[in-house]
Amino acid sequence: MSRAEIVESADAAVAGIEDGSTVLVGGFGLAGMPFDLIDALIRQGAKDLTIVSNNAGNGDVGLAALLAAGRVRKVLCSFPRQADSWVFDGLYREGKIELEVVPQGNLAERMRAAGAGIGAFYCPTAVGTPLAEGKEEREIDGRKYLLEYPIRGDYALIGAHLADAMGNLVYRKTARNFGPVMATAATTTIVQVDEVVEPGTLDPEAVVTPSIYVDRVVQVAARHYTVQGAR
Amino acid sequence: MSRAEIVESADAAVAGIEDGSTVLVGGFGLAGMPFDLIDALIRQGAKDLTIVSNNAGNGDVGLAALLAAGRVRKVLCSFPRQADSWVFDGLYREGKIELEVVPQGNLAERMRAAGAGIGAFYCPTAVGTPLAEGKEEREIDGRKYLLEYPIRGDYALIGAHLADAMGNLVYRKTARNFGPVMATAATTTIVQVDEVVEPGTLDPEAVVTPSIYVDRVVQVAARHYTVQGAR
Amino acid sequence: MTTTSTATSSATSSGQAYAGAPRSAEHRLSMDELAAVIARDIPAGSFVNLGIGQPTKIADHLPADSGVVLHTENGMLNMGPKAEGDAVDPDLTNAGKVPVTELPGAAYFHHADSFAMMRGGHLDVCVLGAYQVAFNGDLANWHTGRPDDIPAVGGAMDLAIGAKDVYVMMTLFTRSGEPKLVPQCAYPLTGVGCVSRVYTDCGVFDVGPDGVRIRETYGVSAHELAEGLGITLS
Amino acid sequence: MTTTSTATSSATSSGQAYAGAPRSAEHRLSMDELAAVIARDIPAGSFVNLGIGQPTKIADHLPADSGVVLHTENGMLNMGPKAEGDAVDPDLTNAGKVPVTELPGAAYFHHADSFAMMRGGHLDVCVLGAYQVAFNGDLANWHTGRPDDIPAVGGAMDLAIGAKDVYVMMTLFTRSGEPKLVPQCAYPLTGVGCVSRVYTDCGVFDVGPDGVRIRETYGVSAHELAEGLGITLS
Repeated sequence: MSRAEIVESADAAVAGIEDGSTVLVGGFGLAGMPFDLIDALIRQGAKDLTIVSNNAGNGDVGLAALLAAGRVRKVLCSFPRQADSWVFDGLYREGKIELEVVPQGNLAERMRAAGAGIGAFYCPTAVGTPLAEGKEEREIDGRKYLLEYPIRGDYALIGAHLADAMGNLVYRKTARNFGPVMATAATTTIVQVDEVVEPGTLDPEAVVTPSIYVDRVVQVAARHYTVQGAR
Repeated sequence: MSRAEIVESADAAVAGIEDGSTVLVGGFGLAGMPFDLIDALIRQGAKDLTIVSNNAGNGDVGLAALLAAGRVRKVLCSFPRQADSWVFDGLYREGKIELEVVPQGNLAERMRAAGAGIGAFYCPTAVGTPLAEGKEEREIDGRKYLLEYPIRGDYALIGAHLADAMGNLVYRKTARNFGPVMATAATTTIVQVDEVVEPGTLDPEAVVTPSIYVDRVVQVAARHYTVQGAR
Repeated sequence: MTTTSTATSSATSSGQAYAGAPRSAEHRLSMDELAAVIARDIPAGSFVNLGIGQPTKIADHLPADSGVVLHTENGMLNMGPKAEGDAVDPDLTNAGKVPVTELPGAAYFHHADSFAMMRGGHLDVCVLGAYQVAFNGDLANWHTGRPDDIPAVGGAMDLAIGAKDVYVMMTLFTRSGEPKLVPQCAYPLTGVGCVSRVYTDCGVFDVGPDGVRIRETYGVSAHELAEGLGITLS
Repeated sequence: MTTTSTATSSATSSGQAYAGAPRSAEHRLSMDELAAVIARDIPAGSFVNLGIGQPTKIADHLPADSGVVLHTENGMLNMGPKAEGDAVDPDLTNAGKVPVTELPGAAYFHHADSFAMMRGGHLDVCVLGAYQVAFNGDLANWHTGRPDDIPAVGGAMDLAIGAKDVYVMMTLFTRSGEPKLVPQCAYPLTGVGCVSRVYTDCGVFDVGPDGVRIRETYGVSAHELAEGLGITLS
């Protein structure tokens, strides 16, 4: 990937996302959710999307708003159903959206494999459960494993705390969650940050996502949403 | 693993390492090499060791000294032969040491797999080369991969820059190299550091090796060796 | 107050002939008392993941000097108590998405590293809730299997197979009196043979390949409990 | 000074009937001149790994405003020039274990992350030295295959299959005049079909599944070069 581009608006950041794309969306609940990018994606209009994210939307904002706008064909996630997932629940029960449930660690590790050039890996999670259905099982050193394949994204939309002008990223606390992994697994990684700083400002020992994984960065005004009933 | 122990000396740190152990030794050349721990291991006397490290010793110090002391049965490494590897070269040519050459990225990824509970993984490195011999090959999405298994250590000896009293670690520059991966792959991880600081001193966002991977920590006086002809 | 006894599962137990909950319900432990029992059993200095729901109560009962380090799978070690008031930070939550705090010596990491930590067997103890646990340690805690239920697994399957010891914390009987510690799980499994101990309001059990064994009972004799669960005291 | 021509490999070339090095040796490029040619061809803003040895010279020829970011596989992006004097830090070296410096916007990472970055195809260009390159892009650069030689692969095999474009930088002929760009490698392989371009003192070649194609020549005609290498100009 060539050097990251710092763009002026969330709309510029999501320009060109095609219908039918697979989009990795960061966040664990609301923490780390790239709200401005998702709102821009709704305005941009891409449809028939496959979304890979830990949850399937919370409240009526972010991913839930994208779902409500009818742009999503399928969701791969670990935890679609929770107290505030009413948008997804409705679509799912009406048969308007596909769901593939992936254990949370496999979701992360399969994206890591995509970013790391691993063709597939044997994972002990879900052996002997309904989620093992259709997966190749293999015993290694007396333990059973399932063969898991990479999950690649055409785009990743993630939220981070700071970027330098080269695209190096740091995160804040548990808002880090899936961001660094998704950044490695997508062809084009788009990041919203609280602030863009000069190269040399971030401690090179503390950079979490090196610039090579970042394609577009936009600084947004306010990242935290307060959502009644959503978490 | 339970909470890390801060010990008083390198000798106390390596106590109990058994004959025949597999020991992961950090460092890339001299950078990150845990010299004090290796010297203590030589004094401790454990023999018939299998050593996993990027190189097979440089000059007459560190790993080279351990080899010269006749304590090593086998070396797994990526790059045994270089200008200053005379100790290893001599032992190898005399048939006194076994060698398994592992591509550098596979060395790292196989230890990562051990630490991450991955049973095995398909890797594109070395396909079609002599190092593919005896390995299972599989085509996935039109690309060929080899099946690689984890490399586990009974012990890891690594060098880091700072530890807090809980065992969280940060490194310095490229001396980081294999340390964080080896820390995850060994049953018992032993670390030498320049300084032990109070918990709360290290930035939680910048901790590279979380305390859960660390068993024993010793603060040493001077980490950098200057070795004539070695690098 | 507690009695200790030993039972092993009868290989031929029918699996359906349950006697219902013991009558002396007033002596059962509350979930808070049970949390204290589990906290007592967690070795000092352990690295521990407490599952969403009841198990989070255990943190309140760990002695200040226990040195227990809490892991939350959304990317943190040395998590502190729930955040209140000004301490609430939307960027700092536990796996249940509840705002929490950070203790000195904390570390943050991304999701792949966090689950590598679990899957790699580095956590000493994980305590989970459950719908059912089988005598052999099988766990069912993610899906009721009802056709109208939306499946959601989260990190349950990763946690189930990851920690060195997986404990379950639950009531021993459903509201309608059916045992939740059973010869074989009826609900879809979360993990196979992964649970080593089951803490309940009526007693504590070791489970695993050698079958079930009663460790302690609360307000009920081991004999009554064994009968109620269809297990044979040895 | 340079001529551009096109050739494709003859499927029936014998592989042994080499004519030796061209005579006009004085017009060949020095390794330093060749480094400048390669630097010219690396797109601005690329992420690049320069192999141990001659390829490290390329860094000296990258324009200051090229925005090229150098990766070193021992765990760093945005590596700066070789360190001199007081700037030497034993904790900061390149893959050849030579002390180097850090540029603003650098990042450090561990070995598994560094090789994930390479293997995952995130680097734009990697430039390696070679013993031999085959017309189809096979690379041999890690082992002479001599029985008394101690094998040492380092990161060569990972680099060979990792970058989007793998370039080789080498002299076209051995000291004894044998071509190093060959129908089939005689040395043990580092990677299969992984090289896309070969930069040599006598010319630049594209290699790959469609065979070899001469891009530029230095001090020798494409015709002479084709003859010397046993390839057929199309």
